[in-house]
Amino acid sequence: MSATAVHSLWTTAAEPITKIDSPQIEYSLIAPTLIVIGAAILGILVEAFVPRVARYYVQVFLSVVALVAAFAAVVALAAGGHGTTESGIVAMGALAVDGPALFLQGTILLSGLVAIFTFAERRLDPEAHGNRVDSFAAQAASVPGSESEQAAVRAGFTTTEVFPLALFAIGGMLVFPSANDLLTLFIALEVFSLPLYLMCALARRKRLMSQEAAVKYFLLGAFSSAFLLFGIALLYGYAGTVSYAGIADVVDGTVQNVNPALAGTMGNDALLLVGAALILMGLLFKVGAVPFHMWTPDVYQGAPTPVTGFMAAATKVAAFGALLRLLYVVLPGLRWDWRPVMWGVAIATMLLGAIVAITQTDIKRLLAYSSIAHAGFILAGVIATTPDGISSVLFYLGAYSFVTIGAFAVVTLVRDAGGEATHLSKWAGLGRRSPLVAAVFAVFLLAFAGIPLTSGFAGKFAVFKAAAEGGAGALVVVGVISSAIAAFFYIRVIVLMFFSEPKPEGPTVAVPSPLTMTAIGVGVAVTLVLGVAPQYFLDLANQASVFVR
Amino acid sequence: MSFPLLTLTAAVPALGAIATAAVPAAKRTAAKWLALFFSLVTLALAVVVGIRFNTGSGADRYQLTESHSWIADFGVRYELGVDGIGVALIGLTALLIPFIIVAGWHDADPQETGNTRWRPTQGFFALILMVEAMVILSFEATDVFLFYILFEAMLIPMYFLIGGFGDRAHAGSDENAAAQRSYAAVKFLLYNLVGGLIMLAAVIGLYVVAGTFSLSEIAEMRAAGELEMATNTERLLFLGFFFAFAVKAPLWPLHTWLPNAMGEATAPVAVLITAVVDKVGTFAMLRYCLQLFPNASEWATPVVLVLALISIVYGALLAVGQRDIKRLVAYASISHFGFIIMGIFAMTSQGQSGATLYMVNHGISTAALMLVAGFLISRRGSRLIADYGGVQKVAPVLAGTFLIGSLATLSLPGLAPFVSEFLVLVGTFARYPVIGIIATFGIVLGALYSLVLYQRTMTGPVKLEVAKMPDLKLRELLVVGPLIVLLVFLGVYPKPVTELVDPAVKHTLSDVKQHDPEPEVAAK
Amino acid sequence: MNPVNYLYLAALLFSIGATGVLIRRNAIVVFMCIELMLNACNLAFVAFSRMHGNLDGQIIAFFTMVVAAAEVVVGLAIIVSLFRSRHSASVDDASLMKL
Amino acid sequence: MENLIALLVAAPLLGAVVLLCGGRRLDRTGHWLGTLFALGSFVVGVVLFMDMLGRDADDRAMHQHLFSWIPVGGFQADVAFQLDQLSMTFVLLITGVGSLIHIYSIGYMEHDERRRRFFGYLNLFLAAMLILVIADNYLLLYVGWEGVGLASYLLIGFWQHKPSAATAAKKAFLVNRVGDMGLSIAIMLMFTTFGTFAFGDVLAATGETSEGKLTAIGLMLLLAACGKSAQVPLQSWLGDAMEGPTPVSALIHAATMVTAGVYLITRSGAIFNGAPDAQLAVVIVGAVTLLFGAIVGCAKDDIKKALAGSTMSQIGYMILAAGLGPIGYAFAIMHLVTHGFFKAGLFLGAGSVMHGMNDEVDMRKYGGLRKYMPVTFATFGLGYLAIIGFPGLSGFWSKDKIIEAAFAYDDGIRGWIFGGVALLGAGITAFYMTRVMLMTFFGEKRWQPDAEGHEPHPHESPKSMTIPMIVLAFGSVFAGGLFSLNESFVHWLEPVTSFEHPHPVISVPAITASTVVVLLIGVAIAWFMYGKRPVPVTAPRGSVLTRAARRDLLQDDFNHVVLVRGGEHLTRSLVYVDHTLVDGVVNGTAAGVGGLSGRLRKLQNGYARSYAVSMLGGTAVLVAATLLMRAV
Repeated sequence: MSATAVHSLWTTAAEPITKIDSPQIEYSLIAPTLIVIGAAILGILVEAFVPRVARYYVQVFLSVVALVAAFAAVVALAAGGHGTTESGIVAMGALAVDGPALFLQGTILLSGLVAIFTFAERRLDPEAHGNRVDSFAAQAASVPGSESEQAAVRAGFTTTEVFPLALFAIGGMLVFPSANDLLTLFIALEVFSLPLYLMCALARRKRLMSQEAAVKYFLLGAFSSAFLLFGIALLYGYAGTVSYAGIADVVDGTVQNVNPALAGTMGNDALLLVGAALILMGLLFKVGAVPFHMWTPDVYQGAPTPVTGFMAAATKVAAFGALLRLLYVVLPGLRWDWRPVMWGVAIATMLLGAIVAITQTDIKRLLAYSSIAHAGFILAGVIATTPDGISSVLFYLGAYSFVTIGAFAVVTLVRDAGGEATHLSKWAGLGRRSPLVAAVFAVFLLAFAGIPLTSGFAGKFAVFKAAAEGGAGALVVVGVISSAIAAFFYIRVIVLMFFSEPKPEGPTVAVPSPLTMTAIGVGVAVTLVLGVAPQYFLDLANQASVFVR
Repeated sequence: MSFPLLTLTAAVPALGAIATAAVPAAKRTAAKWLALFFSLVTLALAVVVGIRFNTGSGADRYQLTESHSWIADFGVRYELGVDGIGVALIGLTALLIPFIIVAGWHDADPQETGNTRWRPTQGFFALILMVEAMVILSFEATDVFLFYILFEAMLIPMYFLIGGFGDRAHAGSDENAAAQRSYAAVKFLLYNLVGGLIMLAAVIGLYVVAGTFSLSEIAEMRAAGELEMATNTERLLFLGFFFAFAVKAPLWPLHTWLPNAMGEATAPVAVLITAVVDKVGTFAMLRYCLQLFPNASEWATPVVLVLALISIVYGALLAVGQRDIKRLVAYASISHFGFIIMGIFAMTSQGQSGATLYMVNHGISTAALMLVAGFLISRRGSRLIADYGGVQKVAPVLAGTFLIGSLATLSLPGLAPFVSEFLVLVGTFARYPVIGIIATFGIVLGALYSLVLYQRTMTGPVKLEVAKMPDLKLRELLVVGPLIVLLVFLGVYPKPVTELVDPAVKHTLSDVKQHDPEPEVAAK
Repeated sequence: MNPVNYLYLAALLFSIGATGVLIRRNAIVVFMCIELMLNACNLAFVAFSRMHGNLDGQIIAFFTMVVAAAEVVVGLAIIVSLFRSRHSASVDDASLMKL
Repeated sequence: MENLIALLVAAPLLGAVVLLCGGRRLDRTGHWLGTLFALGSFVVGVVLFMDMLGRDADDRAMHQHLFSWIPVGGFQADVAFQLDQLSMTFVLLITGVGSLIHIYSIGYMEHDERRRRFFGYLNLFLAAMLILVIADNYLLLYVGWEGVGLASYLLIGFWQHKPSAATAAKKAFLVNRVGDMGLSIAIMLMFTTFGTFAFGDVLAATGETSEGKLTAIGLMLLLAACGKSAQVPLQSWLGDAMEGPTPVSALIHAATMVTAGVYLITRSGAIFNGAPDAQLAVVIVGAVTLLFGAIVGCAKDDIKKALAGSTMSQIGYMILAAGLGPIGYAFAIMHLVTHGFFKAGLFLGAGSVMHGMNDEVDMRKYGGLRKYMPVTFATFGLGYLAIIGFPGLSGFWSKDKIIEAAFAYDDGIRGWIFGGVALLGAGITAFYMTRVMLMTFFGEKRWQPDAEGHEPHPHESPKSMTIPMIVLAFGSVFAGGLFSLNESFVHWLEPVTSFEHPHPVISVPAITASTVVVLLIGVAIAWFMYGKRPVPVTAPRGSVLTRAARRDLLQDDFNHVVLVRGGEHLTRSLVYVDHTLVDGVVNGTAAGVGGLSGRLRKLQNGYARSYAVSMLGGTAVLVAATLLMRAV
């Protein structure tokens, strides 16, 4: 018996392996993300190898450089026309480099940079044992109030890990709005969520609240991402692919070579609709839309204030970016299904955010609810489903993020013995004690309230205009009403600061380092510039308002 | 591009505001003089505007125009231009501010000393100038959006003026007063903000319909028949605009913020509210409601007229019932605004010229009455009418000026308000006789509250608390004297203003396609 | 066997997980329920991958596992720190911030 | 010559400005200045009068156009004067009597530290009154109309420290305002009807419009006249107006201002001639008022209030006459002038009496004053004879003509009624004036020391006061006769007012005779009641009518209950409404939102698991909604 014959008895020849062609990645086009992630990894190495005393400085330097470089890269790409004519799909269809992506990445990077400044602030807290300290825990692992914690404080430890964490988060956020398939979307979501969960837990003061915030944020975040994932699964099941373009084709019914399996699932709209709804839910959770908003107040209150500012600004930007892309690229064919639903969500968000904020007594919670209301306004722009809708949302996000970071930066300045004095009653008469700080905060509040000549008004006008032109006049009316309600509590704070007598044992206003000053200054500048002469940025947003498919 | 006179007129007070705010805490007096200086420069510029304005029959509707692209994306341009009405009101504003500043010379001197950061005086005068700048610019704007922005933005400085610098003469404890004051300020802001936001919706709607905010472009489109608005759309937009203006004006039943605001604010600020800022509301009705939505305006006229009528009678009756001098004046103003609005919507040249004239005269007369009342209050430290009596015996000059102010308020012939009130009445009567006749009752009620006020405060036996009351000081005379002279002058010779206003009114009437009703017997 | 049944199973698991999140107090258990939901998703992915006859779903499943692992790392860290400072892992105890 | 007209107004106006703005430094000379300005105006008047006499009857009217006042579209109001015979009559009366009263006041107000201001007000009044009578259009007339209202307000309330004075002043102004309403509505009607309100154009065009329009205008003018001339139903203010210093009562509330109504109606004759119904209304108002005033006059013990009642009733006569049309206008004006003389004289007399009696006004505390103040007695007496229409004196000529005209209203029952009323009025006039005369100057002295115990020492007043009284007395004696010499006055006015001879229902001599009889009866009754028997110092309770009359026939009480009380309730309730309802709605909404916020806040209960529940629920809704959207 021949060998082959023998072989053939118990073996069979496998098919010759066709070689997998290695993926080609356009590194230059995704440079911003790569820079940031790379810097983050470097940051970890820094934690490992750089002596403790130097870490803070190295980390700050590293992150700043990375963000600036990344931003430069974004600008270069935009200048290279990748936002408009040259825009395209890169990295094997994983990422899209187009106008919205670049615009939002730019916004995220800038706000991230400003946020890093507030992270690095070390003049606000009184020196502990001769060490300048920032607003992050000396040693997150040590139990609050325990020996080890005091030891850590005495040793002058600081959690410099926040910087690489922040960089990872930013990296994820950069990917999120440019993700071009559902898998990338999910991964990006996790990549920027997980560091945020951790950063929430790192407050130096009020650590119990900080940890509680982290737990809530983590559990609810994971919960929502599970829904998101299931939604992805269903969409995948429906379309047989996770790439946006592919799904869109299937949804629009313009898909070629339909195999029987696909034909089978394509018929099943339930998969599509439920899947889409679940994914929407995941994104709405991130933007803090009603009824997925409930984490917002607690987390905003508990997290270290600089982190809160960062989250409030950057997360919203990234999440809305992803939402826009999903709704405008993947599901436009479905808009008759999702628009009514989003209407409901938007209305609920605007009203509930404004109404509940009225009775808040903690400034951070107040701002949390105001951010919910603003999410509602932005949703109104999203619903427009017109190019104007896109550009108005982009503009609004840009305007909003800087005001937010600035506002929270001001919150970090008002302190008493127990750290930041966030209870509103403590803010009474601030205008008498330090008119400048009060005035700046008033500017931010007026911007939130959408008073003309502030960026808030320009943004609000843009989204409402888009909504009205998109046939959502009713939304505009609701939006107007809720901004009227919202105006009430912004005014309340101003009344408190300027018209009520200062309390004898009131808080003091710490004089910050140039870092925080920059953060606040940028906030004010952007607020006024976008309020008085927004045209340039509106043009920018208009140019950037075309998605690539 | 000619010389930007209008921009300059608005820019000067704005710069003044910044300059005043920048004065260090110690140099309080310098700040006052600086503010006064800038306000006077503004007045001079306003005069120049008046001179440069051509009232000839062939002249353009809007003159001294400026136009720059601003926010192309929103179809917004920085467009300025004035018609006669604008000129008149700019003049009024620029005229009153110096008096307001001088009258409020000591209102903002800080009680607590030592706190070097806190500079209330500088803030007070800076805010006044800021308001002036915004008001003037809002009278100059010929772009709806630009106007809207100013209409809203001017609330903020007003808000701080009301809430931050309350009347020291209040009933009750300090906290109580502070509470009332911030209540008044918040009420003022929220009322006007809500009005403004509803207007915002309408403004956006207008953009969706017209695609531009420039009055001139809209006028062209309408002339070319390219601007078709569905009847209901137009009506809704009209309501959106009108609501905001009616809150500002204020028109019954949206008036309740005014008495609080005027009661709690210092007298000069109260004057600023009712004599200057509120005029923006009535001005806007005349310019925007009628011009942008002629058909809707016609449609709404009956309702508006009735509301105005209610304002007239209601305001007067409530004025009679007040126990607080400043609140009384506030309700009187509500009654007067009723007349103004009635004149505007009577859609006759008499009515509208009268209304415009009324805005000017009411500004001056209220300023006169309110400022004297302020001097009175500052002497006795109480706003309650019941706390006064027999002042006329101890301070005859004060009493005399107060009487003239009251007589102006009841529009006595020979004083300016009579002319405008009669014009409004005639204009209304010509088209709506019944309403005109009912409105005439207003002149009786006006006499009632004015004279009751005078009798209770100035006549009768001298109250112990007022026995030592000093008469008007020179500074105060310098405030009141010129105003009274103006009242008499405009009462005897209103022609300059009417000539200024006439062409504008003709344009407005042609916008709403209305003509004065012809007399039954053709005059020979 | 009809792959659709796997989908039903996945949905069932997912619902069980979600219910668990709602009814269990212990943070760890809650977290495990979430992991269960993730695994339900994996099952769904694989099932669909089989139905469509392409590998995407299976690859995604691997990614999901990695993500789940990462979540475990972060989650446990947070939960443990909470536990150490409160001597309780009950999510309901962590309710300082409300209203 | 025309250009002098403005001077008539300018002089007193300047005087007012100077005196009121001049400040204390003028306290010394103020009264002289004021008098000077008044006299100056009078002189100008006389000059113009001479010039006017120089020309023939038809082109005596002079015009002076100063400047265009309110030019708005079709609405053209000018500041322009017209001086015709009618205006001229008033100019002379106003400036003449006015100057006299200025002179009188120099003495009367001697001890008042605010005399300067008093004269300022008087000048202001003259200026306003002159504007009223020489204006050439209704709007400018309206200016004068309200101007005199202001002056009377200031002068009635001159002693402001007295609450009663202040209240009376306010009341006067308000009641007048009601009348002014009528005038302004009349002007509006004219504007809408004729497109103008200049006398010339309006009166010329009356023929071209409907009688209804004319009636409306006429009634509105009547309302105005009622207000100014204290005619029923707007008469209530005149009695209280006596709170003012007596010269004021004499000038404003007897001689001039209160007669403005008569001027208005006469001036608008053309309108009334076209509107018989309006005329009837005028006549009725006049008739009612003349009785009303007379009756009130009978019951008052306050000498000035009694005279005020008589003023009311006399003006009633004038209004009645003016209502009769061409047959009456001239006599209305004639009675107005003669009344100007004797009533002013009477008031000045009363003032002189009060001056001597420590400002006592209650006639029951007078008595037998004739020997203490002979000049006052004489002049007052002549005035008395004149007003009751004693044959030969001024009152007789003018009033008798009016009675005749009243009988001539028509040759039916109305003629009898109005004639009878006028006749009856004459009798009552005789009664109450005799009463005043007797109570004041006859009988024995009834005054006692007042609270502080100083007894009044009645004495004659200084020259500055007696001279004007004498002058006016002359007027009251001769004016009437002078005017009636071959109807010179009637012919003088004819070009303006036109004139027809009345044809009364009974013969003129009969009327004259009965007038005399009636007045004798009146005097006799008065004599029996107050001459023969001593007058009780404290007023007896009196009959129902008397008590009613003392209270102005309860008309004030009516006003008080209905208008004042009602108004107070209305305003109070409105204040409440404004606070609770109008404001409440808004605050309620705010509170509602706040409450809602509080409730929604509870959802945020801090438990992560309940948050998860809401998320799950939300997802469920989301999914359901999406599927539903597809389903429908």
